[in-house]
Amino acid sequence: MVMLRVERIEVFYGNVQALRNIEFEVNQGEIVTLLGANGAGKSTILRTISGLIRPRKGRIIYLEKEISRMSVEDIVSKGISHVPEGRRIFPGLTVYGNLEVATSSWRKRGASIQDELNNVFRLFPKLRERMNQLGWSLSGGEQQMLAIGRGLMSRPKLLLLDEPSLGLAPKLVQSVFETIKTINAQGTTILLVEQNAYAALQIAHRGYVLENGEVVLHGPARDLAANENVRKAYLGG
Amino acid sequence: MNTSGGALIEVEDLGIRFGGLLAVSDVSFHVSEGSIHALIGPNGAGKTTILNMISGIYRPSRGKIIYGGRNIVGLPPYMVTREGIARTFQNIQVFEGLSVLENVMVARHVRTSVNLLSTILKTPKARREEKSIADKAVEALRFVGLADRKDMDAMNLPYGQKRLMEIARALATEPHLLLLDEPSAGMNEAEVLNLVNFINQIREKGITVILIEHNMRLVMKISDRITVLDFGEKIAEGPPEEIQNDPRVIEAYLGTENGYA
Amino acid sequence: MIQEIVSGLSIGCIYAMTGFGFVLIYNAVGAVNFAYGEIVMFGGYFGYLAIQSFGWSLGLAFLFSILAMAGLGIFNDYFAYFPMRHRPVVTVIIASIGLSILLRNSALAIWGPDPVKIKSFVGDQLVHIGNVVFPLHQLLIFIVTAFIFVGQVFFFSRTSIGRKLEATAQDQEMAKLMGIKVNRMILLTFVLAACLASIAGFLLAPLWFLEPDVGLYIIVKAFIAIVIGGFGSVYGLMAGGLFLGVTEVLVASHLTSEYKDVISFLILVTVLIVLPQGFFGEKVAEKV
Amino acid sequence: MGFTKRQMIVTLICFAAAVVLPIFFRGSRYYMNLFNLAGIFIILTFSLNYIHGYLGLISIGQAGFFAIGAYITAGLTMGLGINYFPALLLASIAAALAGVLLGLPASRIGGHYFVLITLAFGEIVRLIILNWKEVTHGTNGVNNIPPPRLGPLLIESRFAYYYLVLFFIIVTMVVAASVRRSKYGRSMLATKVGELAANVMGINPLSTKLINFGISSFFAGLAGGLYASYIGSISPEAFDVDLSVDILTMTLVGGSGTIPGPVIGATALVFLKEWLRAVKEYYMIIYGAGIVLIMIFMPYGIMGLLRRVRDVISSREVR
Amino acid sequence: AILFFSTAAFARIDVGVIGSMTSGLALLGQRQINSAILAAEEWNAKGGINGEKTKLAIEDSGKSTTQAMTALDRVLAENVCAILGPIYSFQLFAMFPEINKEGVPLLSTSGTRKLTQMGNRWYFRLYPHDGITKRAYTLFAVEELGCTRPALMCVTTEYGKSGYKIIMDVLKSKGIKPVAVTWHEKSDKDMTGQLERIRRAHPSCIISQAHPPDTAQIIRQQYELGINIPHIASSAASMPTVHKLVGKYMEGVYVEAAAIPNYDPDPKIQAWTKKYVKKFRTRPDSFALLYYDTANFLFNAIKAVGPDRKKIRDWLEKNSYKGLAGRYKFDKEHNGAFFAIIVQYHMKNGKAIPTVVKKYDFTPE
Ligand SMILES: Nc1ncnc2c1ncn2[C@@H]1O[C@H](COP(=O)(O)OP(=O)(O)OP(=O)(O)O)[C@@H](O)[C@H]1O
Ligand SMILES: Nc1ncnc2c1ncn2[C@@H]1O[C@H](COP(=O)(O)OP(=O)(O)OP(=O)(O)O)[C@@H](O)[C@H]1O
Ligand SMILES: [Mg+2]
Ligand SMILES: [Mg+2]
Repeated sequence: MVMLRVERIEVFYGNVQALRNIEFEVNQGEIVTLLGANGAGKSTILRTISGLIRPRKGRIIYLEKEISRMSVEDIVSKGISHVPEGRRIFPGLTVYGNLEVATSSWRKRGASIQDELNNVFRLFPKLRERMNQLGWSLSGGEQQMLAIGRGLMSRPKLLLLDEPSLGLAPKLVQSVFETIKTINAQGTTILLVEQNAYAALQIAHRGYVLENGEVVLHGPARDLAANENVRKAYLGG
Repeated sequence: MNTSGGALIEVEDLGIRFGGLLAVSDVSFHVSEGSIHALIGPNGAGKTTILNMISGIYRPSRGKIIYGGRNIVGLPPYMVTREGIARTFQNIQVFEGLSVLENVMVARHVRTSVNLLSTILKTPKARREEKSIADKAVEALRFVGLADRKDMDAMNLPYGQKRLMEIARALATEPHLLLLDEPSAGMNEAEVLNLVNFINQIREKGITVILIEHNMRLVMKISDRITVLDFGEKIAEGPPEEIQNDPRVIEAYLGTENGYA
Repeated sequence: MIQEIVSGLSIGCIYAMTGFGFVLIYNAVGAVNFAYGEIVMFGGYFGYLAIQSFGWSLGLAFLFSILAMAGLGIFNDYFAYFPMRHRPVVTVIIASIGLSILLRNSALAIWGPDPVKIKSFVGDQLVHIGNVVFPLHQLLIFIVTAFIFVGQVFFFSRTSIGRKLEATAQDQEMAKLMGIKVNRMILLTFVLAACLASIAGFLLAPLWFLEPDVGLYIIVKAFIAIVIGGFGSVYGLMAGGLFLGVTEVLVASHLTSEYKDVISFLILVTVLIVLPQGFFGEKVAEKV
Repeated sequence: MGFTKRQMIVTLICFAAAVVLPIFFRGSRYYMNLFNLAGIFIILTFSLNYIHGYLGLISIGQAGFFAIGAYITAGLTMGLGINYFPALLLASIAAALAGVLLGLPASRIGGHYFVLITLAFGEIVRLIILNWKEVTHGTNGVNNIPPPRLGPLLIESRFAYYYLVLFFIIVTMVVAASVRRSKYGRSMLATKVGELAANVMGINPLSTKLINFGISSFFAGLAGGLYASYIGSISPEAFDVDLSVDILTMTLVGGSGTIPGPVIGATALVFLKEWLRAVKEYYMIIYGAGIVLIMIFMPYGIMGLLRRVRDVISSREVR
Repeated sequence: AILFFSTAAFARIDVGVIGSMTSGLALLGQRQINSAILAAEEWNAKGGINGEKTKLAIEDSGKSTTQAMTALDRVLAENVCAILGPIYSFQLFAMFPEINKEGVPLLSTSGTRKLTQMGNRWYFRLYPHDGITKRAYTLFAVEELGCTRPALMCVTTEYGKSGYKIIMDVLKSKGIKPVAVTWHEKSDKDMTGQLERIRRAHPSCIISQAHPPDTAQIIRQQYELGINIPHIASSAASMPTVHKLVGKYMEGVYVEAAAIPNYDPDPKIQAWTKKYVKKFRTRPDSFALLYYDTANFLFNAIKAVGPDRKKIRDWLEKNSYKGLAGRYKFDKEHNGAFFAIIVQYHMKNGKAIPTVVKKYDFTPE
C-alpha cells in the first residue's frame, strides 16, 4: 500500500527553484532512501513533506489525504516525524525536556512516557547520563543522538531522517542503522536521507537519486548499489 | 613518526571541568610541525572541547598549551588566531547576510594594520590594504574551488560548500596550525575523496593540521599520528596502523564489525 | 528599619507581580514585551471603568476586567506579535514599543490624565504589629504574589505545557515539528499574561493609583528586577523584585533620596558586570 | 569597491535637491524649522544606525548621548567662551567617550540586556542633568545659547542654519559610507551575526563594539550640539526615553543598516508627526499604531520596501 | 477628554493657545485649554470682540521643548496677535527668544519664579509665582502653626527645586533650619523611605512641594505610617483628584492655593465652575480658573486696542483687571497676581471640604 505519494512538486526559495517536478512514493513498511550530491535538494524534499515549506506546484498525498496544504502541527499529529538537518536541539531545555516535548502530538494528560524514554536510552545510553544537561552544551554527536531520540519519542508512523549518522562515531553509526532497521521491522515506515550512501543502500528497500532538484534514477536499493554511476558519484569508487 | 621537525604545539596535562563533569582530564600530546595529527574518540569524548581550549574559547581548569615555545592558555580567541592558529567549526558558523567573499575577507582583518581614522579618510594606504584583503580572500576561495560563488549570500550555500568556505576562511588568516573539526561531516564518499586531496595540499603549504574526524577511511588515509580519547582521557596514541588494531580503540570507538562505515 | 523593609518588600511584590506576565510572554516568544506595563495599567483601568461608569461592585468589576483583558491579550497577539512571528525578534520588540505608545495614549484619551484609584478588596484598614504599620492591602499583595509565584514556578518546572512554551520560544519551527500547536500556545500565553495583568492592576491601583504613565513607570522597575534576577527565571524575578524594592526604600531613607533612581540603575549595571546572567539566569551559549 | 555609477548619480541629484530646496521655502519659518529639525534627527538616526544596523542591538538610550553633546556644547560656548565649532567637536568627542564607557559593560552582554542597559543609561543621564543643578540648571535648563559663529559670520537665521546642518549631514554620510565598506564595517557585521566565530577569525569583539559605540555616540553628540545652538534652550525634559524611541522608530522606518535609510526615516517621521497634529490628542495613538503597522508591513523599512519593488521590477525584466 | 473647538469660518481675531494635550503633562494643560475655549466661546456668543469673532489656534506642546517650538511656529504662522502659553517653564524658556524676536505677547499661568526674572518684555505671568505662594505657606507654617522644626519634601522637578529655594529663604529669614529635607521623582509611587527619614528627625510639621499624584502619595502615607503632625501642602493638594486619592487622610491638611474654584462660596465662581464641569465633564483647578481670567484679560486688551501685538502689550502693562479669582495688575517684572490663600481641609460625608484659614496679599503698592 502506498503510504506517501509526492506528485510533481516544485519548490522555490525566493526566485531560485530548488525542486523540479519531483515525483516518488513510499510504501507502508518500507525504508526508502534519497541520494544526491550537496545541494541536490534532499533536505528540501523532507522539509516540504513535513510542511515547513509549501510547494508552489504539485501535491503530497499521505494515507490517501492531501497534506500539502496542512499546517506543520497537523501533519505531525498524523504521525509524520521529521528529524531535521542540523540537529536543531532546543538549547535551553535539558535532554529530558527535549525528549518530553517531542511527545506533544500524542500524549494525553498525565500519560507516562517511560516506555519511549527507555527505548531511547537503550539506544543511546549516553543520553541517560546527560539527562539534566542543557541541550546547547552537548557535544555534536550527543546532540545528534538527542535529535534522533526526539524523533522516536513522537511514535511516528512515517519517520523522515535527514542525515542521522552525521557526526556519530563509527560504532554508533552501526547501531543507529541497526536501530533504523529494527524500528522499521516493528512497523515504522522510513524515508532516509544519508551521505553515507553505502550504509543507506544496505538497509533500504528502494532508493531515488537526485540531481539538481530532479529525480534522475530510481529502483531497488540493491540495483542502485550495483549501478556504475551511483558507485562513482556516491560510493567513492 | 614521519616528520619534518620538532613539535609545533604541545598539550600538557590539559583538563577542564563543567560543573560536575570532568570533560577532559590530563590529556597530553605533541604535534610535530608539518604533520597531520588526528584526534578521534566516541561522541562526547572531549575532542571539540580540546580544540576549544586551544583556540581560546574555553579556559582549561589545568594544564598547559605550549605553542611556538610559549604557553598560550589565557589568550582570547582573536589573539590565538593572530598567533597563527586557525580553525573550522563542528557546528558550521557562517556570517549570515555577508557574501561568501566578505565571509572570507573578515578573516583577513587580523593581518591588517590601517587605523580607523585613515580608513574613514580613505587614505591611499587604506585603499591599498582594502584591495589586498579582497585579493587574498579571492585567492583562498580559489584554493577551495568556490571562487565562482563569491558574491552569493553565504547562508544559501549548500551544507558541504559551507564547510569548504570555512576552510577557505581559516586559511585566509595565514595560519601555521589549522584545526579542523569534522570537516567531512555532510559530505558523501566522493566528496570526501576530494577533501583528502585538499588536506594534503594544505600540508604541502607547510601548514600543520589537527583533525577531528569520525570518517575512519579519511583519518587512516592521511594522518601521520592519531590520538584517541574516551571519557575525556587519552586511551591511545600512535600511527594509524597501530591504532586501527588497538583492541581498546576497537572496543570503545570503532566497533567490532565494520559493517556500515 | 523593619518598617522600611516591610514596605520595601511590598513594593518588591508589586514589581514582581508586574513581571510575572512579562516573563511568561518572554518565555513563550523570546522577546521583551515593552507594552506589558501598559497592559497592567489597562487591567486596573478596566476595573475602574466597570466601577465608575457601570456602577458595578468590586467583584463584578474584577470579573469584567479579566474578560476584557483576555480580549486585550488576543489583540496583543494578533496585532503586535502574530504578523511578525517569522521575523527577527527585534521587530517584535519594536512593535511592542509601538503598542505601548498606543495603549498609553489611548488610556489618556479615554480616562484623562488624572490619577484615579480603585478600592481594595480588603478595604483600607491598617495593620499594626509592634511599631510596624501597613495597610491590610499590602498583606493581600504578599499573599497573592506568593500564590502566583508558586503557581508559576510549578507551571514552568513541572508542567509539560511550560516546557512546550520554552521550546516554542527557542525554536518555533522545531516546536511545530514536535507537534506543538505553536500559535495556539502563544495566544494562550498572551491571554494568560493579560489576565495576570488584570490581577496586578487590581493590586496596584489602590496604593499606587492609575494614571496613563504608571505602566511605563512600573515596567522600567520590573525590568530592573528581571535583569538583576536573571532573564526568564521566575525565581530571579521574585528575588530581583524584592531586592530592588527594599533597596529603594533603604537608599531613600538612609542614603540619598535625590539620587535614589540613579542608584537603582547603578545596581543594575553593577549586577550586569559582575553576574551577567543575574542571580538565577541560566547560561545558554553557542556551541561551536 | 565604492559606489556604482547609478548610485553616484542618484546621490548627486539628491544633494543638488537638498541644496536648492530651502530657496523655495525661505519665506516659511515653519518649514525651515522642520527641515532643520529633520536634519538634526538625520544625524541622530545615523548614530543609532551604527548600533542597530551593524551590531544588531537595540538602544533606547541615544537621547543620553544627544543630551551630553547638547549640554557640553552649551557649557563650553557659554561658560568658557570657546568658539562654537571647537566646542562642538569637543562635545562630540565627550559623547564618544561616554559611549565607549557605556560600551565596556554593555559589550559583554547581548540582546535584551542591552536594551535595558541603554534604557538605564539614558535615564541616568537625564536624572543627573535634572539633579545636578549647579552645572545644568536643573529643569530650567540652559537658555539663550548663542548661535554659532564662523569667523565674522553669525549663523542665526533658520536659512543659514540649514546649510550648517546639511554640511554635517554630508560629513556623517561620508563617514557612514566609508565605514560600511571598510574592514571595520565588515568586522561589525560579522560580530553581529556570530560573535564567537568572529572572535575566532581574529576579530577583537570588544574593540569592534567599542569603536562602533564610539562612532555612534560621537554623531549623537554632534546632533546634540547642533540642536542646542539651534533651539537655543535645552532642558532635561527634551532628552527622555520618548526621544530615544523616536530615534529608534526613525532608524527602522528608513531601513536600518543602510545609508539612505536614516535620511528617509528621520525626514518621514518629523513630517509625519507634524501632519498628525491635525488629529490633536489622538496623534500619539496613531503614532503608536503606526510603529506597529510599519513593523508588520515594512519590517526592513522604506529602504527594504524600495528594494523589494526593485527586485520585482528587475525580475520582470528578466522574464 | 477635550472637545474640538472651532468657530465660524469668518473669524477674524486670531489668538494662539499652546498647551500640553498629550503625555503626562496633559494633566494641567488640558484644563487650561478648556478655559481658553470657554472664554472665547462666551465672547463669540456675545457677538465677538468689537463685533469680530475670535479664533483660537490651539497647538499641542506635548512634553518636549522641540514640540513646544513647532507648536509656536504653527501658531505664529496663523498670525496671531497674542498667545496663551503653556504652563511648563522649560517650554516657556525655549519660546522666549522667538517671542522676543517676533514681538508677540505671551501670557501664562506658571508659578516658576525665574520666568519673570529674565527681563522678557513680552511675557506676562498671571499666577502668583512661587515667591508669593511658597512665602505664604511657609509663613503660615511658622507664624500661625508655630512650627519651628519643619521637614521639607520636594519633588525633583523645577517646580520642586525653585519652591525649595524660596521656602529655605523664608525659613532662614525666620532663623529656622529644616530638620530634614527629602526629594522624590514626580513618578515615584512610594514614599516610605523619605517619610522614615523624616520620622527619625522628629519634625513638628511637614511642608511639601510636589505635583498631584506624588502629593497624594505623600499625604496618605504620612498618616498611614502614623506620623501625626500637621502637613502643609502645595497647591497640587487642592485638586479634587488628589482628594479622591488621599481619602480620609485629607482631614486637617493645609494647602496653599491661588484659588479654590470648586469650593469658593463666591456665587460667580460657583456659576463658572458649574458651567465648566457641564461643558468639559471634569472639575477645574485653580490654574484653570486663573487661565480663564487670563484669557478674559487678554480679550479685554484686544477689545481696547485691537489685535495689535505691541499695543496689547502696552495696554496690559498699564491696566488692571478684576477677574473671578482676584485682581490682576502687572509689576515691573510682569508678575500679575499676588494673592494667595491657605485653606484647611475637613472631611464631611467622605468629602474633603476646604475652609479658608488665612488670606495673603502681597500686591506691591
Ligand atoms: N533558505 C534557502 N534560501 C535559498 N536557497 C536555498 C535555501 N536553502 C537551500 N537552498 C538551495 O536549495 C538547494 C537545495 O538545498 P538542500 O538543502 O535541499 O540540499 P541537500 O540536498 O539537502 O544538500 P546537503 O547534502 O548539502 O544537505 C541548494 O542549491 C541550496 O543552495
Ligand atoms: N559548555 C559545556 N557545559 C557542560 N558540558 C559540556 C560543555 N561543553 C561540552 N560539554 C560536555 O563535555 C563532553 C565533551 O564534549 P565535546 O564537545 O568535546 O565532545 P566531542 O568529543 O567533540 O564529541 P562529538 O564527536 O560528539 O562532537 C560532552 O559530554 C559534553 O556534553
Ligand atoms: Mg541537506
Ligand atoms: Mg565535537
